Amino acid sequence: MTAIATVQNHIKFTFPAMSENESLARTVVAAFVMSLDPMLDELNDLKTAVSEAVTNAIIHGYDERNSGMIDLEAELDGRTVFIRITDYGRGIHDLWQARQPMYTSKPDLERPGMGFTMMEHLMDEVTVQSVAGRGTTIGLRKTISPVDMRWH
Amino acid sequence: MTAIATVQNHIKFTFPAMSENESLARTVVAAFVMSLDPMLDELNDLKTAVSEAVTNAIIHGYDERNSGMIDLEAELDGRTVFIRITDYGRGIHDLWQARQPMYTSKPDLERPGMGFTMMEHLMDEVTVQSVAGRGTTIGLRKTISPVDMRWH
Amino acid sequence: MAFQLQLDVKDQILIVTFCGELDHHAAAEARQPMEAFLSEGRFRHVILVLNRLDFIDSSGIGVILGRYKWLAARGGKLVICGMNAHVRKILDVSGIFKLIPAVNSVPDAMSLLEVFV
Amino acid sequence: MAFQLQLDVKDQILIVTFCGELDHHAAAEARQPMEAFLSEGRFRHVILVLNRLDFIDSSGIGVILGRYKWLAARGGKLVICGMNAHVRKILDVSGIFKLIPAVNSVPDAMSLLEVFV
Ligand SMILES: Nc1ncnc2c1ncn2[C@@H]1O[C@H](COP(=O)(O)OP(=O)(O)O)[C@@H](O)[C@H]1O
Ligand SMILES: Nc1ncnc2c1ncn2[C@@H]1O[C@H](COP(=O)(O)OP(=O)(O)O)[C@@H](O)[C@H]1O
Repeated sequence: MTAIATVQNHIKFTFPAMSENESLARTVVAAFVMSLDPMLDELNDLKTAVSEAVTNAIIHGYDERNSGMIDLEAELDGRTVFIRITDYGRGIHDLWQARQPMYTSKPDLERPGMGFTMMEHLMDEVTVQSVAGRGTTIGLRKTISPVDMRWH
Repeated sequence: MTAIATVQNHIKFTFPAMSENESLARTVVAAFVMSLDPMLDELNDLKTAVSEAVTNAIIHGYDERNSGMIDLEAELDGRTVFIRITDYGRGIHDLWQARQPMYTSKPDLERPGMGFTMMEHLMDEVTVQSVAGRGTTIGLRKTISPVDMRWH
Repeated sequence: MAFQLQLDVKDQILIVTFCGELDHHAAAEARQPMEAFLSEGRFRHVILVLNRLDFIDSSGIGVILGRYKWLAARGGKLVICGMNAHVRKILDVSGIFKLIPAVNSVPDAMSLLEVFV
Repeated sequence: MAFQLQLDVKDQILIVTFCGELDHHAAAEARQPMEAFLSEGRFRHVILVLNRLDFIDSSGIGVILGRYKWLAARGGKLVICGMNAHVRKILDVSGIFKLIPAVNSVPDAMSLLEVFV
């Protein structure tokens, strides 16, 4: 198997905001980046960040009503992965507060308020676009290490 | 783990018509039906039928130009899986001929002309909608056996 | 892939093993049986075995923190043992090790808890 | 998951092992090395080992049929050996066993070909 140096690929995956679909979203992203032959660690970073964003859309965006759709878009540019997770739910009214470590609007649900902290820690870049009452788009970016630069 | 008797779920997966994405499409469908706890045999039937339809969209619908998008929609209704694979390519001008075993319009590519035969053999129902110059939608239906009716 | 939980009892200590993927969807499946057992009041301390856990995210951290707080409020201890590299990283980022000790094996966890039993 | 091919030589017979998933994307990777070897003209017969093949669809059938026709036109034989249940089912549906014999092991395939060497 030869690893292709520059791959252009972009997918869109739309699914209902149900917790059953959290693992499905992780699987889709994992399969999407497989052509880059990522390290297990990089794969887990991506899966975790996607899990955080999708979970937030379900719990916060749609208040766990099991209705509403989530769009997951993923794009490859060379070895850089761009992911956008969009919900059309309540939106975030105070972005600064939302990104504070340990802040959660739902402490009663045992939310630790660490979703954004995780995403920021695991990704190269995290962007948030949100309009109150209209929805939220989380952008994730991560570059996968070149295969021939790894230690064996 | 309890298997949920009736699940309602419906996803849409859009991807470029590149052969790299054939395995991605199979993985998405496999992950989608996992909640039904299908038998390995049933899972492989679904993966193969999806592979046939997606491959046809790439080779015949878009003539392997590596451009054009494919939509894969999947829906669960109880234990029945509905899948629709749509391309916006050349379309099929003679549906009856296309479904004949061993017929292929591309014998030079070592196509065995068995895609439709496989789909029909592995699925409960296969439907084809096609408009010349506009594209093709393949519909697949299969019911997954109830978990408690299996031999152990 | 899916989440599974195993409960064992040893010397009045509840040993809970998490297997598979602990995300928001699995959180209820992890929380409920632990809550049911603990609220009976027979166990003061819990060892959480994570070496068969493949995946965790912040929802899983919430489940662990929730049990930690419940126990702490009743004078109980929680000890974590065994983790793959991914789980260790996520727990590390969460800062949970400032509250909850982590050891390598169940016997290590037992001897850590011995002084409290 | 991805496709891999292994080539071995035994008593002037080319033994080809397919591993992973043989779909339309992998077809070129399966076809080219076999074509290159066969067109050298050193081998008349081929044993195709499929016990490490996880997935096949009609594009994979096309690859096997293509090699079969090439060999048949030159008086060569193709024998298939070892298959999981899925691969056997797809090959069965394709009707390929009417043209190509299938046996359980490489030694069985060798003895089948012995009369032709
Ligand atoms: N998609 C979203 N829609 C609406 N609000 C959100 C969304 N994502 C995050 N938030 C808000 O940001 C807060 C912090 O998010 P996060 O750091 O993931 O913590 P947690 O999910 O544990 O609450 C949430 O409690 C919520 O108020
Ligand atoms: N999505 C499609 N768009 C256009 N033509 C198609 C499509 N799918 C199938 N066909 C036509 O139907 C024929 C038979 O298809 P199939 O049984 O899958 O055999 P094969 O793919 O091996 O040619 C193809 O050769 C092609 O002419």
